[in-house]
Amino acid sequence: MTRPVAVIGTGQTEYVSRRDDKNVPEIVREAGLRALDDAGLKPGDVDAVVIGSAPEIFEGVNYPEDWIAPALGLCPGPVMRVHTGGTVGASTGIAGFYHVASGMFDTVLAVAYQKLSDGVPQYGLSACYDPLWDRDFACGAPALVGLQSRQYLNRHAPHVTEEHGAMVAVKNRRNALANPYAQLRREITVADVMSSPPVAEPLKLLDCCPTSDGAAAMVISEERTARKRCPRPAWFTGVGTCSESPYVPHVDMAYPESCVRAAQQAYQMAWIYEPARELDVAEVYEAFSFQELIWCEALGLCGPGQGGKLIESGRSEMDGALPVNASGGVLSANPIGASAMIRQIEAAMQVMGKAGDHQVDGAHRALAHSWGGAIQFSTVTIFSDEI
Amino acid sequence: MLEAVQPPGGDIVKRVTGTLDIPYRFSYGAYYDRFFREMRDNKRIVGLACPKCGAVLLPPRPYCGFCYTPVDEWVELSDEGELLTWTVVHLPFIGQSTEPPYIYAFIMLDGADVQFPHILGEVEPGEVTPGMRVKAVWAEERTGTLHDIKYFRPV
Amino acid sequence: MIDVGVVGWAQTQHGTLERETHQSLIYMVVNEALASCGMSIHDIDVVIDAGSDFLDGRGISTCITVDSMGAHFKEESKIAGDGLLAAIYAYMRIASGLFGTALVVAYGKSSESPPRAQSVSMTDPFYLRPLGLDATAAAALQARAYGHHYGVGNEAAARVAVKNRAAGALNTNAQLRTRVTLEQVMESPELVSPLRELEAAPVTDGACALVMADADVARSLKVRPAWITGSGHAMDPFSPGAREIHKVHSAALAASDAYRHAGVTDPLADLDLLEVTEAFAHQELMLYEAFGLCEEGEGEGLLASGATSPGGRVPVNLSGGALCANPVVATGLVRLAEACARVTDRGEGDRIDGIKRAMAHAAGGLAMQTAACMIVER
Amino acid sequence: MTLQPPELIYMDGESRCDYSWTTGEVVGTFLAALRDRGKILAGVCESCGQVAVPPTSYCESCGAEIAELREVGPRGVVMSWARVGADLEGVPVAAPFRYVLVRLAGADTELLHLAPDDDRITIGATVSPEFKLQAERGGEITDIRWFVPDGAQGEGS
Repeated sequence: MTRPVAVIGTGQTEYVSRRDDKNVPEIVREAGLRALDDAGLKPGDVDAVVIGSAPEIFEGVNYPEDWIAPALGLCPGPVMRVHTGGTVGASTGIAGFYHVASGMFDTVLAVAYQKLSDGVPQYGLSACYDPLWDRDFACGAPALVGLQSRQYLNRHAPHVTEEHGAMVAVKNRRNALANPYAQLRREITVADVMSSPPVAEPLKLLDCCPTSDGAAAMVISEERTARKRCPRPAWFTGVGTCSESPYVPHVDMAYPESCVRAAQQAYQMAWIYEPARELDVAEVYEAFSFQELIWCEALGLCGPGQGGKLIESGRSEMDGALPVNASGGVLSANPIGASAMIRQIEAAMQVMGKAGDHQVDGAHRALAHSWGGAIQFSTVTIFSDEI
Repeated sequence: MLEAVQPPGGDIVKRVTGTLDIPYRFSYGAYYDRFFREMRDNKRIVGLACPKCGAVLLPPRPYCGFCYTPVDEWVELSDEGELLTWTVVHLPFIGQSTEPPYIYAFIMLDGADVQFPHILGEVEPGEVTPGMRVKAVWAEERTGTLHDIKYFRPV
Repeated sequence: MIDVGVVGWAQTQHGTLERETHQSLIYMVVNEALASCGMSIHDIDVVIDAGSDFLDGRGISTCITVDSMGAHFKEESKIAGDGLLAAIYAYMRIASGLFGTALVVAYGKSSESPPRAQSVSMTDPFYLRPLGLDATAAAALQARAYGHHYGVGNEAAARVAVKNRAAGALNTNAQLRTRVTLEQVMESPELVSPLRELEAAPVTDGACALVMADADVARSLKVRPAWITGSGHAMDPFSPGAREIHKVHSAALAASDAYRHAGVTDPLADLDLLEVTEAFAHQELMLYEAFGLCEEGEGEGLLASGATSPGGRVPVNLSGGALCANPVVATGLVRLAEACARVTDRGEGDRIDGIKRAMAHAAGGLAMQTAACMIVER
Repeated sequence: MTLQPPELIYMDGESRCDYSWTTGEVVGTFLAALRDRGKILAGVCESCGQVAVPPTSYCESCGAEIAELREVGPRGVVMSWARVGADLEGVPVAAPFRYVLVRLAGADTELLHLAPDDDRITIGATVSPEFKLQAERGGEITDIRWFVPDGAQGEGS
């Protein structure tokens, strides 16, 4: 077993469709300084910086860390950038965990960001496809998740319907009302979702996340610093990641095995046997509404094919037994490179008791999940209020 | 904090615009070369059979992504197959080769174990059903890309 | 920290590899690296890779390369930067005690797009991009500032090129395998003055892979590991004008961290080999100084003394360095592979006795803004 | 049936995207001062006092905030230069030209910019900015056309 590692401070910018008062390094700095301040630290107090963002083409700057990281005030100093697609925010937090767990560094600032309004987001996403293979037919993320959602609906019809996806969107947008950082903070109804224009069927506009500008940061430290700086640190008790190839037999987008395996690994490390019962709150990466149901199944928060029943039962509502996306989730804000770290931050804040108006009472153990690539990268992080 | 130096009269510059344009020449490599020449010259779709796990793989790679075994046994696949899943794309985007709305689909060709990505034609979105049989409609002019197939149509 | 050894490594032949895809290059080099230590992909616990979206012409480049790395259903993460940073991250993974083995992969095909467009894309949108600044021009400004500050003439850099090209001529993986004379370098066409064509690294396709293992696994194998005893990485300010551009603070800081971990106090005496990333010849002289092999401004003298030549006190770039093959993204990891081969006597070239401790270096950014270092020992 | 030549070696592709980058207050003010007043502003660090040009809202050296923007130059000293002999895409002037690092009077860092290929551009030489005509300025770093050696203003080099 490795030495204990905790999140001791978090910081987020407000997520908006266009942040027009600050440039990319400045929004990264804003989140970074907020996290440092939350931990009672100054820029010079950390030993290293880990930075994460999704495709460079979003902001049009290659090796963006060279430009951006100096804004975090540790220059010259150790900086490393992680880039794993949609999972990158979580991969960055996990890299921060290993910076400390290895014994190489004691206190690390992990920051993830995206400023989608500077460029053309769907172009950036379409450029992820193999130019020799499927790039010409693909269409950013919606087409791929359209295929995934259709496969899921076909598999479980009539037990999962398009209305179930709409119910997820309604729940998460309602949860976002209590999150001061969320971008979309207006209640919607199932009828609104169902009548919104089609994007990549079965996905309709209100099944889809927005595009956002924003950054998120966490201060990660070893035990001594954590106990000194933070009354209630969020300990990393389970970490799992798994990659898979989309070009192998039996790829199942409706029940992605990389997610199942990442979860198994994290649960094993965290000694969790019955996730649905032992977890108090979960933040899952639902860039599109149906994905929340798909991930809940793959994470074992409900049984296979039980996604529709889960959202109908109210179990995943704020006042349910296992609230999912109390923050409003990705459907309420999606600065892509930061989104997976936001899941970690929101999970950490729940166990730190700092989630404010969307705090889940008695949250001792929280899960953060993310997906990336062509539905092929998965991360699962478990935070607990005790080691 | 910066009042002292605000330029009198003029607003600050809120944005700077620019274009990033990088041309590429992507190597086909020996495997894509073989695959696309079969499409171009012979209207034939070929896959690779893994000698260890037996899977018939696409797109062409020198290894099996599942068991990491070298592969070089080419097998002919049918240009007909079964619809795995589909989506009707309504969103326009830069670089799109087909005007929306169009049906983007994953097809399991007969003889293959990995999905083939393409679009559907000669069918309305409402008529598409899970597991539907579809067949390639080949383009007259073929140059060695996936566009050598115009689309897949219902059988 | 847990002891970690580099147990296997491989690099591709470097050059313009037009018939290879990213996947075929990676598959080839990973298999060779595994074979070099008698391991199978199934023995690998985690894969850490390095790649560049802009270089690959695709976003999230690992989407279609994870399978080529054997990472299907494995822990895998990507570093956006030189492969030596990926090696440092892999080292952390094993040092955490949660993984026994790691595979490190780095690859790049610079021939698929114009290198200048790649380097211009590294500039910020407000101050440098509108001026069209590229990596060569930034390095030229650095070379002139360095030469002026310390009174070092153009010939000194040219002599680095002569030394490294002579070494590269013996390296079967190198792209440029011919010696050059001082006159040839000095008379080669001017790129951006004061830099000349033969003082700049070539445009290279290539890949490199390494296998790391904790002490238990490493000792169970039938090969001699190169033990990692120190690492460091650092970044300088972005604006070239906000750095003292005649020095390389990032490299000095990265090396000092690595030295501290490894117990190196007098690098000239304590290190037996350096493999550095000198995309431009003058940078090797600057690195001598940053690494404390000599005083500031004394790089030329150190080179002239023969201390950094084959057979000298601390040979630098016995492989020929980046001047003989520069597969961007993999260049620094190749330096580590070369260092491992030398300290373990597992290389293909002529055996050189007495190399027990070596340091590998990677550079990134415009005019070496970033640096990573790793020390390996027999 | 057999495979015909030609073999498929390369597929041509392109990555082309338009951007509209938010500048932020400090960069935006700096660019506006170039455009509207023909002045060069530097950022003064509230902590270490470094006067940096071009300015960022944070001190690249110590990480503190920029307390004020202060006019520097316009004259400066060349700290390094590099000569470009052939036209380069994306560079607003024709070759031959030079890149220069200029330490403007009152600044602690150097501004990277362009200069004519004039042998008077040497390290230690004094240079001054040549601004574009007011009507041609767009609020960009290139509102300074380039830096010319002292005594060369108006030569139209």
